[in-house]
Amino acid sequence: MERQLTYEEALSELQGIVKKLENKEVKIDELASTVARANQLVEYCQSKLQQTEAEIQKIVKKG
Amino acid sequence: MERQLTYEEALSELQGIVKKLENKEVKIDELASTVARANQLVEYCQSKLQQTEAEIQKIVKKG
Amino acid sequence: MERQLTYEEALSELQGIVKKLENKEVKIDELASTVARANQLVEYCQSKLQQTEAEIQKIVKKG
Amino acid sequence: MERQLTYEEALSELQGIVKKLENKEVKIDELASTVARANQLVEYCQSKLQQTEAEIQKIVKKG
Amino acid sequence: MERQLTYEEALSELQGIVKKLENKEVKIDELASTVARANQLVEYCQSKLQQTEAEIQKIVKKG
Amino acid sequence: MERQLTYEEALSELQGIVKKLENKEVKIDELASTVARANQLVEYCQSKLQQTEAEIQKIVKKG
Amino acid sequence: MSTTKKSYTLTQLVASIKKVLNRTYGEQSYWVTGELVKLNMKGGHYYLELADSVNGINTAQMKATIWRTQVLALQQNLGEEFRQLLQPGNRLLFRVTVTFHEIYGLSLTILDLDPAFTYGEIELKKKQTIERLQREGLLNVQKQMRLPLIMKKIVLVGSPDTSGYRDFLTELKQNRIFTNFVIQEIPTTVQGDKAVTEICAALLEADNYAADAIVLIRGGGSKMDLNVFNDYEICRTIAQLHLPLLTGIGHETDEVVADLVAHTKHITPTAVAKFLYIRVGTFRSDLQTGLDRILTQALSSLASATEQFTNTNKFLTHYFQNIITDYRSDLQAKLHRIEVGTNEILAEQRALLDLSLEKSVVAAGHCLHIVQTIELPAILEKMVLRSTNLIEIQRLELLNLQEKVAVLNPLKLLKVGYTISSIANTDLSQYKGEFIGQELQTLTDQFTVYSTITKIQK
Repeated sequence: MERQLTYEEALSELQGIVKKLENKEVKIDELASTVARANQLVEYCQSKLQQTEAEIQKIVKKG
Repeated sequence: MERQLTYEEALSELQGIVKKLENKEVKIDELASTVARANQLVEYCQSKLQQTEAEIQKIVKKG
Repeated sequence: MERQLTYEEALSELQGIVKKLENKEVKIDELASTVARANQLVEYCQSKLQQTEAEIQKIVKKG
Repeated sequence: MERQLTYEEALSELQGIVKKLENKEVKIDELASTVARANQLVEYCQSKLQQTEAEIQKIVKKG
Repeated sequence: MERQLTYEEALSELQGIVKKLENKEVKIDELASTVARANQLVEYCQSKLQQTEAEIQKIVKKG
Repeated sequence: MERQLTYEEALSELQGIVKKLENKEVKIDELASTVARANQLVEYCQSKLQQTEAEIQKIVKKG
Repeated sequence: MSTTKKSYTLTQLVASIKKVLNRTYGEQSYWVTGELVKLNMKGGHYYLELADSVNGINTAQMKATIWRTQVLALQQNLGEEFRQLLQPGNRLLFRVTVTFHEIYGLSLTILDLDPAFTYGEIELKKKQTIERLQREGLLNVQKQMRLPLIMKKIVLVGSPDTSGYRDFLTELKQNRIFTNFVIQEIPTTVQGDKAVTEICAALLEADNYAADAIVLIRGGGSKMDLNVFNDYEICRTIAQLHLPLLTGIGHETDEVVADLVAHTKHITPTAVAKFLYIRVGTFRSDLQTGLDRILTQALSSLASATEQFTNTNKFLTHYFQNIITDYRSDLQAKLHRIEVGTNEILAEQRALLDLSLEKSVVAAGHCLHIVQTIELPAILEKMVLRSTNLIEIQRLELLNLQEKVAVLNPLKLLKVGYTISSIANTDLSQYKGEFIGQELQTLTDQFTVYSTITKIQK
């Protein structure tokens, strides 16, 4: 999974998949990989949420 | 069956065959082989569907 | 019957005979042999049809 | 009747006789024998036809 | 009347007589006998014709 | 009149008499008898003609 | 100039001013409004600097004093509010007496305070702050920020001593939905003189963290307590933050300006905490719902695709059977046509044979008939004709001869008187000899005359 993916992007992609499926825009050939991608997105978000972050980094402001 | 054939291609070919049969455009000499091909395509498509379903079920069970 | 004859060829020959008979282009001396040939062609075609049907039944039943 | 005579030959001879008779090219002395020949040819042809018909019936019935 | 005389011979003799008459080659002394001969020939011819007709009728009736 | 005399002979004698008369070759003293002979011949011939005609008529009527 | 000027001592003048002031203002008291500019306390006495302004320009300024006994009385009456009211910057409604002291000059002695006026003033000021922020385009800056879907990294600004602060932390860490938050705490005073400065500093500090949001909490308090969050400086600081700010100031009725400026406001710190974890919960359930819908839809797609094939085989069977049936009937039709064609050919030939025989017989009969009825009778007739003709010619010939005989018969001439002359039985026309002296015979009807020729005349 791309490390840069935000929760918003993941959810949006997931919802995009839902819409495509419901509009029957997904070919049977792509069905398994599409579902797998959806699953991956969900898992990615869950794991990201569960991930432990020690503390919040202070950012050096350029001013 | 050619491994490269996608489900969509197989379905499209199958539909072409069904149409030809419907329009009686198939010669007797080719009828058996045409039906055999159609049957092969059906089996191929069904196996593709089964395979896809199995993959999706795996995700469902895990989820 | 020649084993190499396709159904279409047999049918075409048969149609030729039918046409000749209808146009009365067959001499009496050849009439019996012509009809015999036609009958042979019909039987050949029928056996081909039966054979094709059986093959297809086998394919479809299996499917 | 000569056994070797084909139907066409017999018919052709018969038609020759008819033509000669109609053109009055037959001498009175030969008239009776000519008509007799014609009758013989007709009978021969008819038997040929019957024979052909029987053969065809046999072929067709079998079919 | 000679039994061997054909119709054609009889007719030919008859016509010879007519020609002779036309050419006035018949003497008065022979005239009566000549006419008698001619008449005899005509009668012979007619019987021949009748005979032929009967023969033909016989052939046809039998046919 | 001699019964053996044919029409031709009678006619020929008659014509000889006429010729002699025309040539005045008949002696005065034979003149009368010659003329009488001529008349006798004419009558004879005429009866012969009549007789022949009757015979022919008889033949033809009968035919 | 003249030296005889009338003059007073300063004491005389001051005494006179005091006398006039006392006579005019005396022991009377007045309700006066003014802004508290400065406050000093000394020996239990409050020394105030009051001012008034019109359009931002000072129009009056005066010292005022609340004596210790009065302070104690007001503290007893107003309680905590007394301290809140006497914050510099507040506009106050005082009951005062005018006091003139020969040495310290003119001042006011505050006898009483009406807090209701100040609250109205607070509201007025609040309104002005809002208007200013609006003018400066700061009011909606935060609102325009996108609030992250998940706010897991939180910078908390507030006073750790307050119950609201503790409630917030407890709620975040002890709920059943999501607790994996990372919290960077930045403690700050939320009341007192230094509150504004400290809060601003704390907010700026908080903005330095790579967090998802800043939470500003204050666990409730009186109207005057919360008035600090109406402060323009604090609000401007909030508006200029990079991170979205969530407030949980903890009041139930009125909102403070900080709430308006903040991205999102909640009534209590607990509500902020709930908002944060419920948002995660919602996100999770959205994910799950999405996945469920995907799976359901995918399986349904598969099911309908699979169903398509249950019929395909039926169609295939149907269609190929149709084709076979067609071909079969075509063969039957051909066979029939062959039979019909053959029968026609045979029938035609039979008819042809019959016709040929009939033609033969008719032609033969015709021949016979012609010969019999025309040719032979014609010959016969011709013969009779010729014979008759022959006889007729002979008859004519005979007649001719008969006539000739009659004409040539000399005896006939004699009868009518003619004579025939001859010499030696030769007719005179034929005679070639010597006539003279010859005997001439002359024949008549009755007799013959004999004479001798004597003379010939030509």
